[in-house]
Amino acid sequence: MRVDLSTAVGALTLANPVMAASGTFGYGLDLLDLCPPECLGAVVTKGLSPAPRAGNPTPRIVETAAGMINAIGLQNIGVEAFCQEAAGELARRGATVIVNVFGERPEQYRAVIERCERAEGIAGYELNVSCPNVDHGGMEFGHDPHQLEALTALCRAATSKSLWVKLSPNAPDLVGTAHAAVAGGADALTLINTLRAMAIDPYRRRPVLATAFGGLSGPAIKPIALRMLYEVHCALPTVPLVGIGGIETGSDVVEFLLAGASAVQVGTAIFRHPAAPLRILSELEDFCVAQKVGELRALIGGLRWP
Amino acid sequence: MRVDLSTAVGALTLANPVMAASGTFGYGLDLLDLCPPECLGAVVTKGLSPAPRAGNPTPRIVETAAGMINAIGLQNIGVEAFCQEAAGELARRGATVIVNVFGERPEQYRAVIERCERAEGIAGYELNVSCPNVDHGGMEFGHDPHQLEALTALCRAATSKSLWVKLSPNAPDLVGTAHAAVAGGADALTLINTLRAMAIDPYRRRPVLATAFGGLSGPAIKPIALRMLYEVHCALPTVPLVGIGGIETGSDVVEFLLAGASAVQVGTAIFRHPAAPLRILSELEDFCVAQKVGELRALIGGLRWP
Amino acid sequence: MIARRDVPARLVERRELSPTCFSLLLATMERLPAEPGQFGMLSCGQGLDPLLRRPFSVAGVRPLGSGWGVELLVKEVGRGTAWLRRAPLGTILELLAPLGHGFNLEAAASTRAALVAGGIGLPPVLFAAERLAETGAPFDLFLGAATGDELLEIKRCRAAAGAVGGKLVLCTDDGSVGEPGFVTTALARRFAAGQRWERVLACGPDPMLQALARWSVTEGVVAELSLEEPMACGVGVCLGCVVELADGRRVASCKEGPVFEAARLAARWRP
Amino acid sequence: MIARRDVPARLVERRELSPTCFSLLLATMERLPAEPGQFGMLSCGQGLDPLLRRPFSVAGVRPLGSGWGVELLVKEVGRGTAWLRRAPLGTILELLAPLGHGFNLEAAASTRAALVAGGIGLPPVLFAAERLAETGAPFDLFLGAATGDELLEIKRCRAAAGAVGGKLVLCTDDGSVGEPGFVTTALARRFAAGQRWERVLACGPDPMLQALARWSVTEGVVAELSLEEPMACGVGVCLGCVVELADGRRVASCKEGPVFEAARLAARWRP
Ligand SMILES: Cc1cc2nc3c(=O)[nH]c(=O)nc-3n(C[C@H](O)[C@H](O)[C@H](O)COP(=O)(O)OP(=O)(O)OC[C@H]3O[C@@H](n4cnc5c(N)ncnc54)[C@H](O)[C@@H]3O)c2cc1C
Ligand SMILES: Cc1cc2nc3c(=O)[nH]c(=O)nc-3n(C[C@H](O)[C@H](O)[C@H](O)COP(=O)(O)OP(=O)(O)OC[C@H]3O[C@@H](n4cnc5c(N)ncnc54)[C@H](O)[C@@H]3O)c2cc1C
Ligand SMILES: Cc1cc2nc3c(=O)[nH]c(=O)nc-3n(C[C@H](O)[C@H](O)[C@H](O)COP(=O)(O)O)c2cc1C
Ligand SMILES: Cc1cc2nc3c(=O)[nH]c(=O)nc-3n(C[C@H](O)[C@H](O)[C@H](O)COP(=O)(O)O)c2cc1C
Ligand code: FES
Ligand code: FES
Repeated sequence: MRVDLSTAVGALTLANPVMAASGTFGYGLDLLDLCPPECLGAVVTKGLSPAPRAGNPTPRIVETAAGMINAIGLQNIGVEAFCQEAAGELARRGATVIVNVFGERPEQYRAVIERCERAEGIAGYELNVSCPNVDHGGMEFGHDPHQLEALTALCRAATSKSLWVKLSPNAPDLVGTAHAAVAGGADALTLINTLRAMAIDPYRRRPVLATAFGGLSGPAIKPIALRMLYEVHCALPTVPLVGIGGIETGSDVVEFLLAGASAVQVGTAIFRHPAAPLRILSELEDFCVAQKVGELRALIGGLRWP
Repeated sequence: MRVDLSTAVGALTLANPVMAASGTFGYGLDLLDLCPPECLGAVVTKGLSPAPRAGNPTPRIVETAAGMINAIGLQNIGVEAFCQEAAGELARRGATVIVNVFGERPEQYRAVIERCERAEGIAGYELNVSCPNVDHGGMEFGHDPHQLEALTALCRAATSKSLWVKLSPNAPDLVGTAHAAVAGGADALTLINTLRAMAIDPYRRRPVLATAFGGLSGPAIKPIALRMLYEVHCALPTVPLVGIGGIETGSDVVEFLLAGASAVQVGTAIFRHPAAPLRILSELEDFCVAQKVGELRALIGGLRWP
Repeated sequence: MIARRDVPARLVERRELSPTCFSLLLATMERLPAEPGQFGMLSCGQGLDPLLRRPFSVAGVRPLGSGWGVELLVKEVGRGTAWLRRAPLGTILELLAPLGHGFNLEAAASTRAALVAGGIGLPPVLFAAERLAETGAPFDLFLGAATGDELLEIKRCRAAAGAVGGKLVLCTDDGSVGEPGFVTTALARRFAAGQRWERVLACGPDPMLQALARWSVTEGVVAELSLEEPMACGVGVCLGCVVELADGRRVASCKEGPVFEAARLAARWRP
Repeated sequence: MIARRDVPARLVERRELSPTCFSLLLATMERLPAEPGQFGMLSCGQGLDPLLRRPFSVAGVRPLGSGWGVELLVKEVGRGTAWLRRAPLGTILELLAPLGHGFNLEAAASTRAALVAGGIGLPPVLFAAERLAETGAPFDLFLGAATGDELLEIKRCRAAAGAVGGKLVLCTDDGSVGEPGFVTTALARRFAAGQRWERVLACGPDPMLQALARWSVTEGVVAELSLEEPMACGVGVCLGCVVELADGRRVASCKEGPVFEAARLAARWRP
């Protein structure tokens, strides 16, 4: 039996639903030997800002039970370097590229998109709104529906390519921010980003991370991510969703698809196994064969409930 | 070296900081042979309502990565049966008992407390506010600061014993609810309750739990619990806190104490090892000896940050 | 007094029984005072993966070297049982046992009982059979599985039943071995033909137990059924494993069960 | 081309080296093309506990039966290394290797180098020493530890240095074996007394590397230091392991390192 693994996130068709998540796959070219980017549904770049950023001091990562906390602090080479050094090669290889975008001011988001519009082979943008808006006293864009709608609208005006907004699970009102992003013109919503968390070194009596707080990812958060995705799917059943959070196996992907995701991203699993997205994809195909699912799209939103 | 393991939560002195969490230790008498209640800092009862409740249909539990989701639905024998069948024996054994209280209406909380005031040997109450308030359209008490303050004040008026409020990690504004509970007269805050979560059976294409959603507990949530506790401690540094969420080892307890907890509760770990609280307590003592901590209280709030 | 204990148990022997099932022999210092139908909560990994222990019925307890052995029969269905199938001999597991209430063997011994096992429902039934055989109490044993190669421990079953003049009836869904069809049908057919049992002791998949429950209540036979609810604690404190009884109460099957009389379970299979 | 691969590696031998350290021999099908100073990311458990692999320097690569062996020296410090110490022989681990950039052995071979190892910093240094010895390049080896019984693989170290006429200098903090005090002090004292090395290759605890870095920059000696930053991926994609270089750039030590010239690391130990 042949399985049609293709899917679509809004107007964007993907050869398969498994992407590499932002911040866990570099700029798409680091693992050519272990996980070629053109084999994935898409690659989402490390978050890009207009200028390069050095990120946070170390330690930046700490392992937790079935998870890890990171406080990389959005270190990146800047959009200019990405467009010059990586975008072309990704395009030549035939990879579908989503640029993860962030800034401290709305215009910075816009600036990143504008620069990318002049580069080749970029399929769309994912706005990382889990960053403090310096114009609004550091409150995260993703926490305030009004700011989020305005930010999304600003970015929407800058591109006709796919525009996804990546929701923060720490927002007081998840569904409210989802509505706001859609009102601002988002084509799809990605969820979830990492959950604010902390680890303490009992011997040194200090936070383990240099910044004390960071974001929790990995299998530990999957049950929360799945619930959040399903909640947003129920509230906005026609909006395409991209599921993310602790995906480790093909069967995890099926869970997200059933809950309403049109595609998924794999993050922390890549650190354990650089080829994890490929393994997950083949497990997904095996599942479809075993369960006689001819078209992957038949699974999307297929949860039998209530 | 002898370590003074005693602690205090507000006016209530505990022989040691390790309690059994609500819903994970029955009514305190189920594990007499494996984990005698009088050896613990305190036992917190399964949540009690005025009348017995049958709880949710099954399946009610599902395992996740380093965690589990439960949707017991607050099944309990009712406060009357507890007072008649368990309270006396717990008192005779010298256990310190905290009654976990819940209701669908404020008067139900008050009714549970009033009944317990006539029973022997109860040291205090912990309000479980992660239940829908039927008078307010099902919105959880713990999510709305106004409701929470009023509820706490109502309960405060009914007892002069210790009154703790157990905060919900799903509340839009955690620190706001913490302030509200204190304004209502809480002596201490317990945090966290379980995180709303979901699991899906990919084969049956249905939620695993009969109620679809449930609460995530276990080591997976520890980094989130620790962060929330520390945030509340920073916002309300003089309010006694009881830490809970994924505690498995003595060193986990130290992390919570450093972050500002005066005591802790052990939940899911009891399912893995019925004697877990005792093991954790002895690991805690070993830690204190190795680190030359003569008085456990010296650790409370001792995080070196920034 | 409750005799349960949480003890280290060393994995000393594993036998493959079928394409999906295997037996484990665990060595303990002291004799586990388990009765047929009781179970234990067993760690199925080291560290936090998987997090919870898994419940397994005790299939037998016997002297082993200078200590004691506990026998389990296990079917591989997920990550915990997969780990058990591969864990190296010598691994130390954690076993909390014996838990719950087993079959009423005294009552079964005072009459001619039918013992019924479907698939991996065999362990508590085998334990009961071998105990009854030891005491010389007669019984018949019905053993069913989907396919012939999933019929477990046939020799031991035959020996136990044979020792007390009982019959062993084998059934398979695919008819490859023994009678074709369900074990419950085989039992009911013989009953209809005049053969009599006052008590039935059974363990197996839910539809089998449900069929047995209906039949036993209709025919006025006392059926004791061993249920398998998902369990987190095994000791009555999480309330994850409740079953609804005919009187409407939801009780912890790890504590009041896992063996229940069918008549008490009416509510469980309410449509 | 990058020669790294993610391969199954069977645990075939373990030797206890000290109260805290042990060696592992892992069997692979093909020869791991590792250079001294390169490392691998090794799974240290089965399932999700612990979640991440751990980085270990390669201590040697040699033929083993019909395949190849990779040698690691490991110190037990936490749950992953505790698991490695107890995992049964025969266990299949996952090894992603070789990763990063190692020592510049060509440069070291063209002069008389000093190799310096503190505690469990030995593995990459031992690998370098045995490689240099094979090629006949002279070097001296400084080996330090807190106590005498934590000095690892002294015989092999002596043999390697001796083969090329080099000296082995042992130091312990407690003075129980060799010279009392730090290995860096022993090196600096000899240098001050006129002995000369143009290059130093070192691995060990951070304070040791820091002392060496300062000394080497002052004395104009090229020191290559192998750093140990916490790592999640080992392949440059998480940016968890960055070190700050003198030019202000933060680079992934798993990719540009783990071996860096001391002069480039000025920023790392800025107060
Ligand atoms: C009192 C009691 C006694 C028991 N006695 C025994 C006994 O003696 N022997 C025995 O073998 N079992 C027994 N069980 C059942 C046993 O506890 C479970 O089989 C075990 O817990 C499964 O653990 P696991 O980690 O292997 O499965 P999990 O990983 O927890 O899987 C859970 C469930 O998922 C389902 N599942 C997993 N993979 C697939 C798939 N590919 N397709 C469809 N579904 C899938 C399975 O149905 C499985 O049961 C007993 C249970 C109880 C309550
Ligand atoms: C490039 C590179 C190469 C390396 N090469 C080697 C090598 O060849 N050999 C080697 O042994 N190591 C090597 N390391 C270090 C090794 O990776 C770590 O020791 C290992 O990851 C620890 O894993 P763990 O799970 O045992 O410790 P974890 O459980 O992750 O513990 C983390 C840390 O917590 C601290 N800790 C734990 N328990 C205690 C306690 N009781 N008191 C105080 N602190 C405590 C320890 O310092 C420990 O490092 C290397 C590291 C890098 C980056
Ligand atoms: C080290 C690390 C760096 C990350 N960097 C980014 C980033 O730059 N932009 C972003 O939107 N998300 C970032 N994320 C979040 C992931 O894309 C993803 O949302 C999260 O890790 C949950 O998925 P997972 O559990 O599969 O890892 C990062 C995550 C990790 C672990
Ligand atoms: C099965 C189960 C039942 C619970 N019942 C209650 C309850 O009745 N009242 C309450 O306040 N919390 C209840 N909780 C929440 C726990 O007390 C605790 O807050 C939570 O499990 C997190 O701690 P842990 O990770 O140590 O389990 C329950 C948790 C579980 C797992
Ligand atoms: S398994 Fe916890 S109450 Fe039965
Ligand atoms: S360990 Fe991930 S970038 Fe170095």
